[in-house]
Amino acid sequence: MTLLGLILLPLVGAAVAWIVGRSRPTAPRFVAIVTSVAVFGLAIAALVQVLQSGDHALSATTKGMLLVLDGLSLPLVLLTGLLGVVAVTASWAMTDRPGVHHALLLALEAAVMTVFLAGDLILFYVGWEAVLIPMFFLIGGWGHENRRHAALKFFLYTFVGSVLMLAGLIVVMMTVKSTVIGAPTTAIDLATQSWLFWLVAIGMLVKIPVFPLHTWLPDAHVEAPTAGSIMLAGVLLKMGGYGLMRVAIPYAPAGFAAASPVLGAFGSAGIIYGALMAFAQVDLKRLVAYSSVAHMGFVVLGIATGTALGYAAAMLAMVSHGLVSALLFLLVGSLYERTHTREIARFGGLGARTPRWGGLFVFAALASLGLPGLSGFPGELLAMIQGFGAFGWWMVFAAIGALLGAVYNLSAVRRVVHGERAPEWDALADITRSDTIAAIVLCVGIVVIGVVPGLVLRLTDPAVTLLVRALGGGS
Amino acid sequence: MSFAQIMEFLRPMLSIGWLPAAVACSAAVAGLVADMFDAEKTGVAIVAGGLAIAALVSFGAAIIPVSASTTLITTTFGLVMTGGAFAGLACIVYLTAFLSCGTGLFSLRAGSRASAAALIGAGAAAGQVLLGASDILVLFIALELLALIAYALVASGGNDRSDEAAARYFVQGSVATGLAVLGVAVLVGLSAGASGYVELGTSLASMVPGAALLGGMLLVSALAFKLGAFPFHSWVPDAYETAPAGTAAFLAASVKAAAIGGFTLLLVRLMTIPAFLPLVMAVRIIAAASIVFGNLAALKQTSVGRMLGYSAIAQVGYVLVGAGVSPISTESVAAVFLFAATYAMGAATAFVALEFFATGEPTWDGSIGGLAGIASKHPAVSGALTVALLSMTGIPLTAGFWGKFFVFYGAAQNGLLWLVITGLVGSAISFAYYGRVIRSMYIDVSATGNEVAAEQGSDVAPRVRAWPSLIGAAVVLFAGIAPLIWGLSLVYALFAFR
Amino acid sequence: MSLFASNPWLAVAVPFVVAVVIAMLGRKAAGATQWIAVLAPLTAGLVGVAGLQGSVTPVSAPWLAQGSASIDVGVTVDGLSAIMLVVVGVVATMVVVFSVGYMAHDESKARYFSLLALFTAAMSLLVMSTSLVTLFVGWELVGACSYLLIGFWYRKPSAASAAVKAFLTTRVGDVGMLLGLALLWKSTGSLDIAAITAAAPGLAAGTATLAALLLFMGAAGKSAQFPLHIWLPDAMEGPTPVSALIHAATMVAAGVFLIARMWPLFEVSETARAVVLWIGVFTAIFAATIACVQSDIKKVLAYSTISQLGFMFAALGAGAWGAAMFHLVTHAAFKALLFLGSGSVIHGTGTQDIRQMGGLARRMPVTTVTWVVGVAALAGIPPLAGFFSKDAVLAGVFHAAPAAGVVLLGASLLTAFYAFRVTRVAFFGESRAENPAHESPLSMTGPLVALALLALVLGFLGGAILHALGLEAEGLETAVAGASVLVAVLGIGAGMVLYAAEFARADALRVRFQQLHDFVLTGWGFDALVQRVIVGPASTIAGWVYRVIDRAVIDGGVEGIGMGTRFLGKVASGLQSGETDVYASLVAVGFIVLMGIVLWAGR
Amino acid sequence: MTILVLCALIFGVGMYTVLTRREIIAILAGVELMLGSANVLFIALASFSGADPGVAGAIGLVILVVAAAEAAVGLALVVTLSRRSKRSSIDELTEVNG
Repeated sequence: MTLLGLILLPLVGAAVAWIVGRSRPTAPRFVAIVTSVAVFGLAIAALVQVLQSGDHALSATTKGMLLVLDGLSLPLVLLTGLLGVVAVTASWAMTDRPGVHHALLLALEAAVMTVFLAGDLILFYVGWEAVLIPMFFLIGGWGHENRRHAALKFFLYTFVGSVLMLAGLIVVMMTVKSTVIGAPTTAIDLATQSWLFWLVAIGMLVKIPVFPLHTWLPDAHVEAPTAGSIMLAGVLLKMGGYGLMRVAIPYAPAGFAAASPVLGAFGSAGIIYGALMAFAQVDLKRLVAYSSVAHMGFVVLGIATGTALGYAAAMLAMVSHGLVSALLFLLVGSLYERTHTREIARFGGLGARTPRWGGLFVFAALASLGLPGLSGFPGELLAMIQGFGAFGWWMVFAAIGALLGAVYNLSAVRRVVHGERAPEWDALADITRSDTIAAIVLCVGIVVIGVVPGLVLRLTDPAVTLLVRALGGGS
Repeated sequence: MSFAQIMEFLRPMLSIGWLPAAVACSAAVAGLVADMFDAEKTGVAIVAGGLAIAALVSFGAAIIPVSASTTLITTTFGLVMTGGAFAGLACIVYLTAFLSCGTGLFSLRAGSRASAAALIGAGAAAGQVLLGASDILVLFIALELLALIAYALVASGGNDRSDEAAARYFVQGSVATGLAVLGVAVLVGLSAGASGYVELGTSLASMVPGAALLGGMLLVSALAFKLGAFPFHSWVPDAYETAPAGTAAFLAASVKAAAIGGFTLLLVRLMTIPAFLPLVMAVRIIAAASIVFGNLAALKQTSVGRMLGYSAIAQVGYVLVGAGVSPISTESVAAVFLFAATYAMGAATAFVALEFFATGEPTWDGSIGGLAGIASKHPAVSGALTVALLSMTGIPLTAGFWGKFFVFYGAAQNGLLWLVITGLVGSAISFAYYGRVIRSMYIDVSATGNEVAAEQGSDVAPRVRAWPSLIGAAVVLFAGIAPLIWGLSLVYALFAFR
Repeated sequence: MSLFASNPWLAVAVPFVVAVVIAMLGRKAAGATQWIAVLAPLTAGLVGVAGLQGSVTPVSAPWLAQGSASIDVGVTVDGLSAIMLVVVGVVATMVVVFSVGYMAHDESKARYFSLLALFTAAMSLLVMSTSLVTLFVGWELVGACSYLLIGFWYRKPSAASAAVKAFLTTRVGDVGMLLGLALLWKSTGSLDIAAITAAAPGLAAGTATLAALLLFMGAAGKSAQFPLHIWLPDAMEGPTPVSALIHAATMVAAGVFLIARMWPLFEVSETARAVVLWIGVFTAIFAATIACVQSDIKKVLAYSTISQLGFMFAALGAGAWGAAMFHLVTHAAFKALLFLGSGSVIHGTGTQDIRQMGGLARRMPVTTVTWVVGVAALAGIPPLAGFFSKDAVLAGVFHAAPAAGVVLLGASLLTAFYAFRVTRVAFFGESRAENPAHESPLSMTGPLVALALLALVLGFLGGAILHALGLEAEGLETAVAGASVLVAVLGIGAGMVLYAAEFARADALRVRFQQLHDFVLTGWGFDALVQRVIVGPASTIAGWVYRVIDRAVIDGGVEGIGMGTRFLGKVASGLQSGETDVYASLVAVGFIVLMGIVLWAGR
Repeated sequence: MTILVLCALIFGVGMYTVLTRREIIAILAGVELMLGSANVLFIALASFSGADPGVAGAIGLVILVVAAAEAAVGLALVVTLSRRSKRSSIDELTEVNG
């Protein structure tokens, strides 16, 4: 029942926040914080239940829905719970229609939970689409100058992708004759698998986003409010990676095997491309958005290797990117609230003026460039060495991408935090208390996963081995 | 008294198939009488009440199994009596007609509201007849009756533009009627005057294939015209744009649902013999063309009504994807009926909401831009319109998704993957224009700032005029979420063939 | 002592905890916390000492395990890491003590000392790790600490960009190292050092060479060998004690340690060793020439470090990895001494430019004496440590490649020359400074004296060090020793003579070869080259790719599709032109076309 | 069999007038022609295939009634058009488009 609670609780919270918001504008954020903390607590309860259960999985069914929680979805559910809390704290000082804002945030969290918990393909797709609606209104409602275009572009781009995925899912349901997600009893014949994999995977690749299909991300991020960005980068992008491992690969293993070199190539290209684009940015938030493209390149690379360690790398990279990008967006958002500009050129010497913010930003930059000891490194290392095993010398590009990662992160630090103090910001206040608490929570998460990645891997181990055995893949 | 006991009590009454039609017609007549005594508002109310009752009755007939009683009348309306899918769709026809009248038709001129309501009542009854016709002549008569009512309703706008649209609609309609008559003539003529589906079916089998095909194609084209599918679509945008929103709701929703029902029945009952297989190929071509044309043309529109017109063409395309399945089976018909129901509900809710806006803000010129920032003034109704638009796009958590899902599932099972992908990409592109309306309502700031404009439009408080769109949205949302909770069996029960 | 023997991971844990504590206490308790900072290197040194006595139980655990495959991590203290730990411990303690005085009036002391402690933790992790993964973790963490410490005074834009330059150049090397790791993981199936070194002979020749070269790329980055040396001179922007610790003794030596640790891999591939040898030799002579013309005291020492590291890599290339480690130890001592000495000089005179110093011997006696001991050791004067270790290196190189030996002799000559040039200009002659210099307090001169004693004593401990590494100690090579002493004396003479009496002769020489002098001054123009070829175009390329590929091609494509469909929409809706006869004919034509399709489909 | 040709001919003429004439009244006439010829065709086919004359006649009558209703509504539309905006030819009816 905890699984159903994970979906219903945020929905109820959203309704309450919306209703309360109409009468007292300050109340909804308390409703939101209570609900999101409760959801996170529920997620931890689910974790405990999964650990205790024999086969490392938890399932709950109602007549219409089948919910499953196992190794693959557990870390992401926990991440969603955590980022839900962080998103609410990040938008603590929100004065522009707080009720509706927090309601949409919680509704978004509920929709994402549905995707991660969905046990059958229809529910998976319903959750996949339902995520678009709150995000559309968040970007549209609280965005900045170019929000109208960005909101529609975001919705349309991902919607076309996921509609193609629906076509693929329909073909899958048709041939396998059952909608329950899991390795198909009657394997789909090889001929259809080759194009079926791409049809099903296209929606997910758009969501990740993989290199050529990424242009909706920067526009969506730049326009989304801070809380929206945190959820968009922290959790929505993971649906793509999760979808690949949960749906696309088990149903079309041969198709995946044929497609993995292409996926690996696009993954590595994404790493370099994202880093190069981030380096060229003038707008701080757009820089962080492109860094997401770079980090998710590692996820695609990890998945493309098709090995147990590869999937582990993808899971680690996804969880770490969730934390790191949430931290970065939190910091950029809090800076924007105080300075009302995102232009890197106008910043300078903020380390002196706002030491707390500066310190956190340097930490976030180091985590983002994959410094060992922080959460980025294990995922990237595994993806690279497994990638080398699968694709050989193509990994030079991924390694160069990692190097470029350091380039853009450190140049951002140099231009924003270090250097001469821009006179413009003499009266700039440091980061607010609520944002600091949220940031500290994320930093602790980043360090813990960086030092002991085994925590995540122990959770994903049973599910990944099952997945690999089902595909007859390598170690 | 549990639900079952109530149903048990109602069972004998529900078995009379024609009861809903009777109630609707009598309400229409009563409405006209009230109009004579200048009690216009009561007239509209009477018709609305009648339609509501008819909807409830047919819903009851759809849910509980009814034994087909064999009186004279039932033979001609035979199919309606068996309940199941037909009663379900009939319920939708009545419900949408009820919503249309429920708005009070304030956007029409004062004098003509009651008469329009009466027309809608009669039209709904004709719709059920068209839906349940078991005889080709009955089908033809119902078709023409609906056509005439439609011409009148489009003209009810009372301005030059609606007159012009009605006249043009009439000209095309008459060409289509000519084709229909020719078709009937060929088919019934060659089968020695036997017009019942059953007899006609047998004689068709032995008829010269060429003539059968010609007759069949003529009928298919006539019905395609009524549906507004691609080659025969030209009247749809003009009619939806100029007709007042209330009557447009009736035209877009219940007339279309009935026509879809009639069309599918024609295919199911009449054209199962192999000779008619090529017809199905034509249906598929029409479907793809309608989807492509409808979605593309709607992109550029500025008037919401006209855009909904073009989107209606696209939606018909999706229906025909479901109907164009070669071994047309009970599941595929159920899917088509389900889609027709969800689309009708969505379209009705949308138009009813437009009616609310039209009568609320007289300054609204019917354009998308005109709706800017209206969500802050009328959150409830704009919410209803958003739900309707999302349903028509096919976004999950709304009924529209299930409609599209089953239609495309059926088509995929039939191996028509190219049609499925055209349809799906079409429905994705559809958000480009549906989304623009939602965006302008919620995201754009209205030119006149968002202070609450005084309600000078209709003389009735907004709260009264808003309930139809809210009911529509509630049904659409409930139908979207219910299958997730109680499973898909509920959906099948409503539209299964019995 | 048994406490450290039984759990070696203390060497990493204690400094880390100290770093966190100091950071937490922050500015207010800076006075007290700086003394706690000393604990960090002390523990590392004690664990090293325990290691020297043997009997340290290795600790290891799985770090990344999934399915059947798993990558383990762990720490152990064998001979090699024990020596490194001791070096790190001793030098770091001296630096911390020195920093107390040096950073007395700096307001963000807490950040400084916590970073120092963090650095010690990372360095010991690097040195003690049993698996290449933890080594890589320590490797990059050390790089990060050097980035943070070089950019300590981040308000200075030059310090900030120097820090970025340092991190990125080492990161270029790390890219190679990462690929080396991946190659080893693929070919040997494990990243455990012991497993790899055991499997090394079995590896295909090509793979072994490639892996060795890739690892060497990482080492070259970290130890500032040509062409990845450009970051070290700029790293002098950081506080001088940092330069002493990181950029003289410990971090830059990590490259040498890595190759020593993975020695069996290098042993197998002949070509890899040759590459290491010749890059080492070239770097030695290359850096030595640049050091001769530098006027900033710290830049001289920086280029001298690059040159001495060139010596060590040459020894490694020649196969005498023992000699390399011995030279590493002695170099750590006297180079740290020289850096701290320059720190005390800068602290006293307030400037880094030797041309404004002069005649410091009278005002800063202790610094001068310790400086001379250090410089003598660097030049390789017999009783001091430099002589023995350089001799071992030269001997090893002569055995492998006499030509390389000769070049190295030339480099030793230049070393002696620039060492004593700086001494002559800065410490003797008349004082050119406006305000008179003052001697540094005891807390700064104390470590100088200690290190000077070490420079004296270490030379004789060569045998013990080689024994600890598991190699037998060979005696002095008389021929090589004689040649190196001769060369040292020649260098010193030239240095003293040229720069006597107001550098008349030196200026004359410089004027005649002005063009050559300027060319060498800028590091053979290599820095400008890198700036023009790599760094400059990087941002323009990124900007171009962003504008053209991202905005125009991809995004343009997407928006284009959007515009295209809208245009098609306009075309489609154009069909509704309003003429009724068009509509009616559309119905008729539509019917005829459909009838055709039906008949065609029905044939 | 000549009846079939005759009906087809009349239907063609009717269709031609609908498609080409400008005035709506003329179009109405064309429509009537089409319906009439279809009716005749039906009667011919029914009798030709041996249907019971009574049923054929009844169905023919039904078609006539429908045609009449069609004409009535059409004329009503024409009247409203001409009274309100004095337009009777379809060339003037091009205001609603796009």
